[in-house]
Amino acid sequence: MTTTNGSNEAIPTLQLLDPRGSRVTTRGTKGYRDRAAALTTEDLRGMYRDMVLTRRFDDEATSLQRQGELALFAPARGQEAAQVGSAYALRTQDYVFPSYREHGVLHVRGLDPVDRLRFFRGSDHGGWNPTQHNTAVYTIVIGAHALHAVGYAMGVQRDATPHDKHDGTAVITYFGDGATSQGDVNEAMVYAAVNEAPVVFFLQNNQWAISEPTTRQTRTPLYRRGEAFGMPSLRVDGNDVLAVYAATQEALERARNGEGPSFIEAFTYRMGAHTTSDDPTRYRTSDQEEEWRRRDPIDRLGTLLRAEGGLDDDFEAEIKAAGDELGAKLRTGVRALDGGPAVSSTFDDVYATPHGVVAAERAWYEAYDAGDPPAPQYAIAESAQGGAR
Amino acid sequence: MTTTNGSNEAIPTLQLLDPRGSRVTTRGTKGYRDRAAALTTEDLRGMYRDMVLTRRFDDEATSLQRQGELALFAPARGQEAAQVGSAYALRTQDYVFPSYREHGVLHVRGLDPVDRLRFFRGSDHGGWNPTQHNTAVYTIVIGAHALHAVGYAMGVQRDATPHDKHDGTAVITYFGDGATSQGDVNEAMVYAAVNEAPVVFFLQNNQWAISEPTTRQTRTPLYRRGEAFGMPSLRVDGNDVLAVYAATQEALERARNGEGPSFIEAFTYRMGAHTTSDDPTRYRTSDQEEEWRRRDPIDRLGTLLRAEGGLDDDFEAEIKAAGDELGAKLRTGVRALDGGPAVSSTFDDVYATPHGVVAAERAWYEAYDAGDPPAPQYAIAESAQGGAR
Amino acid sequence: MTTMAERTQTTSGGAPEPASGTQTLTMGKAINEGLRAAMRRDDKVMLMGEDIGPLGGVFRVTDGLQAEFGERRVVDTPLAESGIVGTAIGLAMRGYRPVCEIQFDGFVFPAFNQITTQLAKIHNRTRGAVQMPVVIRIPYGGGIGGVEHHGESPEALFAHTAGLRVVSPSTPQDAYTMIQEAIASPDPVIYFEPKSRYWGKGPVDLGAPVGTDTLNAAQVVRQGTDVTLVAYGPSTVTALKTADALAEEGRSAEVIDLRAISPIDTAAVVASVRKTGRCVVIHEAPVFFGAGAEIAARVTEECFYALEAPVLRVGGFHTPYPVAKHEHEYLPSVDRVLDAVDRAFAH
Amino acid sequence: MTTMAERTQTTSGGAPEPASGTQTLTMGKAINEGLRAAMRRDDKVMLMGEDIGPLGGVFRVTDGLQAEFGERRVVDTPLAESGIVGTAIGLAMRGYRPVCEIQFDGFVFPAFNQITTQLAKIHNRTRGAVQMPVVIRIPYGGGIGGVEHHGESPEALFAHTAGLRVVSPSTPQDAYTMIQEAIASPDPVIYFEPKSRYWGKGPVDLGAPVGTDTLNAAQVVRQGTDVTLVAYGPSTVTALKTADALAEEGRSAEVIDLRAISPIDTAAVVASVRKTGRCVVIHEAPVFFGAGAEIAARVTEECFYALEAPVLRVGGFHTPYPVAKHEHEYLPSVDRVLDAVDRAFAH
Ligand SMILES: Cc1ncc(C[n+]2csc(CCOP(=O)(O)OP(=O)(O)O)c2C)c(N)n1
Ligand SMILES: Cc1ncc(C[n+]2csc(CCOP(=O)(O)OP(=O)(O)O)c2C)c(N)n1
Ligand SMILES: [Mg+2]
Ligand SMILES: [Mg+2]
Repeated sequence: MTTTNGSNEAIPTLQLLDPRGSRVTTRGTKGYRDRAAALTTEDLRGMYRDMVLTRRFDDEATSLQRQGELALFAPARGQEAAQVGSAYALRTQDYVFPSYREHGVLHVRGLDPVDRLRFFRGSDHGGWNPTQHNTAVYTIVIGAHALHAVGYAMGVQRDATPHDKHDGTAVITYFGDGATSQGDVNEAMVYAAVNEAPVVFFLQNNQWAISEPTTRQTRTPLYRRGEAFGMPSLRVDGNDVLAVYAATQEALERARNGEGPSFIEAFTYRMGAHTTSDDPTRYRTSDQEEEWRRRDPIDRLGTLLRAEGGLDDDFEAEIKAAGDELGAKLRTGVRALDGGPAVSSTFDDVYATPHGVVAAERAWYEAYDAGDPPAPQYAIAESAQGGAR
Repeated sequence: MTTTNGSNEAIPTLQLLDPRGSRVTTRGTKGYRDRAAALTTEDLRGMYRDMVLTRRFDDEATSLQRQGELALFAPARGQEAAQVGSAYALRTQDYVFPSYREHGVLHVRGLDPVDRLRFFRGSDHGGWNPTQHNTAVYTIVIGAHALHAVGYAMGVQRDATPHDKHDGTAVITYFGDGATSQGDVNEAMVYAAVNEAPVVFFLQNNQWAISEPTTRQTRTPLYRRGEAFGMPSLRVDGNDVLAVYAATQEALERARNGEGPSFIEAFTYRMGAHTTSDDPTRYRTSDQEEEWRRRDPIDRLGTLLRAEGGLDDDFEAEIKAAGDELGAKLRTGVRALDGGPAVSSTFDDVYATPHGVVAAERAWYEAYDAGDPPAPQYAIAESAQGGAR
Repeated sequence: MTTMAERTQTTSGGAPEPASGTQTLTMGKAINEGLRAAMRRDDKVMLMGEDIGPLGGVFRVTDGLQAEFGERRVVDTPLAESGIVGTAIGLAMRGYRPVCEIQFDGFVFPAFNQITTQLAKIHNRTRGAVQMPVVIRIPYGGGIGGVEHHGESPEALFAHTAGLRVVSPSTPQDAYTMIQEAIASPDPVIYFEPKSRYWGKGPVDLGAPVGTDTLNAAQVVRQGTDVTLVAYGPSTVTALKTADALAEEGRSAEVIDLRAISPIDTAAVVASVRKTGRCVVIHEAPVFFGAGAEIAARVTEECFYALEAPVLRVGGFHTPYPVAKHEHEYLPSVDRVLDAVDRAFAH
Repeated sequence: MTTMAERTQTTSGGAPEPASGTQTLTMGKAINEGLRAAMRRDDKVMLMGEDIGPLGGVFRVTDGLQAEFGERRVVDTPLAESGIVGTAIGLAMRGYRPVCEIQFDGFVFPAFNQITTQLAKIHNRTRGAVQMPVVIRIPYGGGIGGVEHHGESPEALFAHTAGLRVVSPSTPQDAYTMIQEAIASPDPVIYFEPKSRYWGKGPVDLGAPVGTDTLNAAQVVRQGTDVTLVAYGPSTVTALKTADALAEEGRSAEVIDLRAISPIDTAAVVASVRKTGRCVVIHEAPVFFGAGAEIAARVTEECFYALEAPVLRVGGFHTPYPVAKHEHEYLPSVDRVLDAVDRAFAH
């Protein structure tokens, strides 16, 4: 198939499952079709379930934010196929560098859902231990983490020297269409290509960077950037979980085989607001939103699964129950986060070894804190006054 | 023709004049051949003369540096066709953003040769008034000026609104193969493409960034980067002054016509050291140097001119005399730069309007300077102790 | 270089009359009006940044300006801060006066190279031949419950670099005047907007004259005799509240709103400290290598014998800006300033 | 995290014995030996930078290291400083200990974002789960007749950011020990190499122990009673020369070499100033918002009654680093330090 770019150019796009939920057999896609065909019904059911739960996570978090329990939330709605499809192609030892909207990826990686909201609660700058899930914490400065991913992959390469056996680790980094404009993302491609690092650049082109359409970032389809830096590059239908899975698996395989980096542009759509502070009515039409609602990635897989006998009302009910459980867990867990570390934890982990200035300031603060009546406890709901971010 | 990239890939390369000095008539190059054909013998003689004088400038500056009269010098040897050819395509109103090695460009722009050495003398951070020659001063932080060029071009675009008539101004920026790795150069391409800014990216791929071969910056031919960002892009034989001229003229024309930015990769060779502080024997073979000496851009144009009756011993003698004059002017002029601004000029032009801290420090310094015996005068030769830069 | 007069002429008579009179505005709206006034006055003034067009910026400070001035003067840029500042430099070379918006404090760092090595130095590098009338607006400071990089105060990192002016308003009136003076300045100005004060209201005289004062001169915002509180931006309000609390205790605090961090109006502070003998500096930025250090060093040098106690500093800690849940303990509070004043009196 | 012991084991017995005994070395060579020793000790240590391979760096500090350790451990990177630091961060996450070379002071700014928002904060962001043992070597300071961006001293811009350690050696011995301690540190260290001292020689004990002292503790390099001169890096030599000149006048100066700018060993300075009553701080960086301000503020706070005169600062001016022709007037000279000492005594 082809997609467009805000212009009328027809851009070749890998699609294995069309918006009506039927498998597509275009010429030249056999390799990818084989990869998708290797997914069992059980696999597809898992993907479906994880996509639905990702959306549920979104809804729960959004409502927690409305209740003042989160400072902010960035929903992934519409991008579930891109996230879950690519995450399914990963192995445990692979290392993930997300930006800040990869709820579907983190879900598949097995991260605790409450931990995934610590950041948005304003109770943590990260939220989980990256070494336990081979998944870095969020990076808020757009694009910076793409270089970390490449560096990590260069480390994997070095581990493969005689000392150590290549453990088949690959690295993946997620970023958005806006991020492609940042110097760092471009430098990351330079470093990856020159070093033939085992890394996959996974771009979710959701067509918006807050209020700016992709035409403010580029005149050309973004996957061509990857090509120019020297990587096999591909645009896939980001709302087609099969295509995303197949393309990512292929790219990861290249990385594992020492064939260097790849670039995948998953063409998708951010169905919701940029964050809970955003107001999309100021910059886009409901027509466009409606059009993309018709290409909902979850409906698409659902239709296929029903047709192929993998989805029935029982399974829907089972997923619904799991969603309810997730919701309950989030509501309790997030509220309990207030029992987190004491204020003086601000001084923890600034350095790994003692630093005189921090030590002195901590000592002062603890004395001050002990000597005076405790300052009024910070209440997040109060301070979340206006101002998108 | 084709060139390579340190790998064996054959890269299409525009060539109109081959290394033996014969005009080439490859299929598909007619447009460019027409442009080159429009150059009169007088034009070609001018180019030849300017290329020879550029090399003479190099030699004189290098020897001034050896005598301790310059702190540093970065020779352009080998890149005269790329520089003079592209500069010949410029008009007076066009604005040039050089990096630091564009002696041929500055020569053609009519900048005073002594001014062009102020920077290398250590007596000036710039050396000329950019507004007088529509030529920015050197930018030492690699790649930063590419964004300035794009911004300037965006200004040109805005001047073309009803208030003002489009004056046909185009902008050109020069940078090296190393510079292509910098985030800023990539961001410059993003901004240029998105804004359709009237700017030409002129890359001199001289195959080295100090000691690093281009293979440390890229696995793909660099002109493809321009393409991926959305610009018409081309590799030209950078030692072929005709091809460089024709390609640059075409690109500038596009800019003037509102057709947006272009990217030219002039494939050439840095025949000398990176700077007078550099020692190329540490990182490259004399074989490679020898091979490129045989593709000397000046010899090539000389052979053509002789064949076409534009070059005889008289003209050679005339150029030699002009070179001697240039040399004499440089030797006298550069030594005279010591009579430049007083030390307290350090406090000049830090701000355009009074700033309390600078005013106070200047007052202190002047009092200190007046009250104490003058500190020993700074001698450049003494302090230029080792250490390439 | 075009003079201000020449530039003003190019604005044709068709534009609507600027707002006038005194109105009660939020600081955000005051900046919006200041930008509007500057853009009406001079058609070389243009705005650049992420999401500043149809969205009006994440804080709505540029609300309505693209509608009024068009896409060529209010530019939604690609998501690349180095690009924003780098192209603004080129535009300035062509005679424009770009006002760049950096979306949040923590996102100015990708532009740090362009600001430090280029923007700050081009006027000097060209021996005055090229001016750099570029303003960089940065919403900064904490207190709004933001996530990481949304509460930082990096002003010291700009003040150390010669060639830049660094300012921060504390009231809607100053915000309105200072943005216009920053735009009119031929020097680059880093204009820090205290985001916790965006929603605070105050009277704004829309006809207030645009000179150069606020870029250089501090303002005594409250007279006092016993201790001098020096602050700027969001901390000025904290200083004023502390002065209220001190008044209840029978102590009289003089409050100085610096407005400019580069240059620092040392004379104003010194005059006050010579009178009061005590000085406490307040800012949200970390104390270590912060503006308070520079102020303390200068004041001590010039008021050595007048000082009854060392100049004390109240500010952020040497830690990353904390999580929202803890930011109110990190920020200099009235209570912490009182503690410092007590210590100054205990000397 | 791999422990030091585990890492050490992976170095096979085949490597040549490290150099030992005391030798007279230039500072450049001392750093080279320090790097070599660290790389032999731990095969996770690697070097990254522009031109550090076959060329050995523009100052030859990495000379011979690629030949000894190979291209995987001594990496000639693309020309992109953000890339150098950004990939070093990733390598550190994978258990490596990258030592990045920035070619010159003025070229660290493209990496400023990675250093300030990432390198400095990742340990904190992950609540200690991920360490960042990355060293960034930056030749800095003036006095070698360099062109623009080749003589700057930006250390204050790093010291203000929590999470970074900032150090600068003043002797070959310290250079040798400090680079090894920086590499061994689990925290990121910005290691400023005073380029004007690269060619100065001194004794180096190649078997000197590698602890953590030099990253935290100042050193009294000359005892004295009348005035304390505080310096670091290239200015320590200036301070010592000034002490010589003062001795001729019959004044006894104590000289403290800070070594670390973050943290500052305040206790060492305070102990000295309590004794001498006078303090002059010297650095090449601009005085305005420089390290001297922080030192002056701290010392004054802690030694208020012991001080006979305000802490004075001698350093660069609030101008861009000047052209080579004028740099010797800009740099703090013995004469200018003497002037400051005279002023301190005049109080
Ligand atoms: C360096 C930097 N600049 C600005 C921002 C503010 N910001 C947060 S998200 C965003 C848009 C990102 O768009 P895109 O990369 O397409 O990712 P998406 O949000 O669509 O997933 C912006 C501008 C930031 N986080 N970092
Ligand atoms: C940001 C930055 N990093 C490093 C340097 C040091 N440096 C000066 S020239 C150079 C190599 C440039 O190579 P290239 O871009 O190919 O240009 P060429 O010198 O070959 O003309 C380097 C690394 C610099 N000037 N700026
Ligand atoms: Mg997006
Ligand atoms: Mg080159």
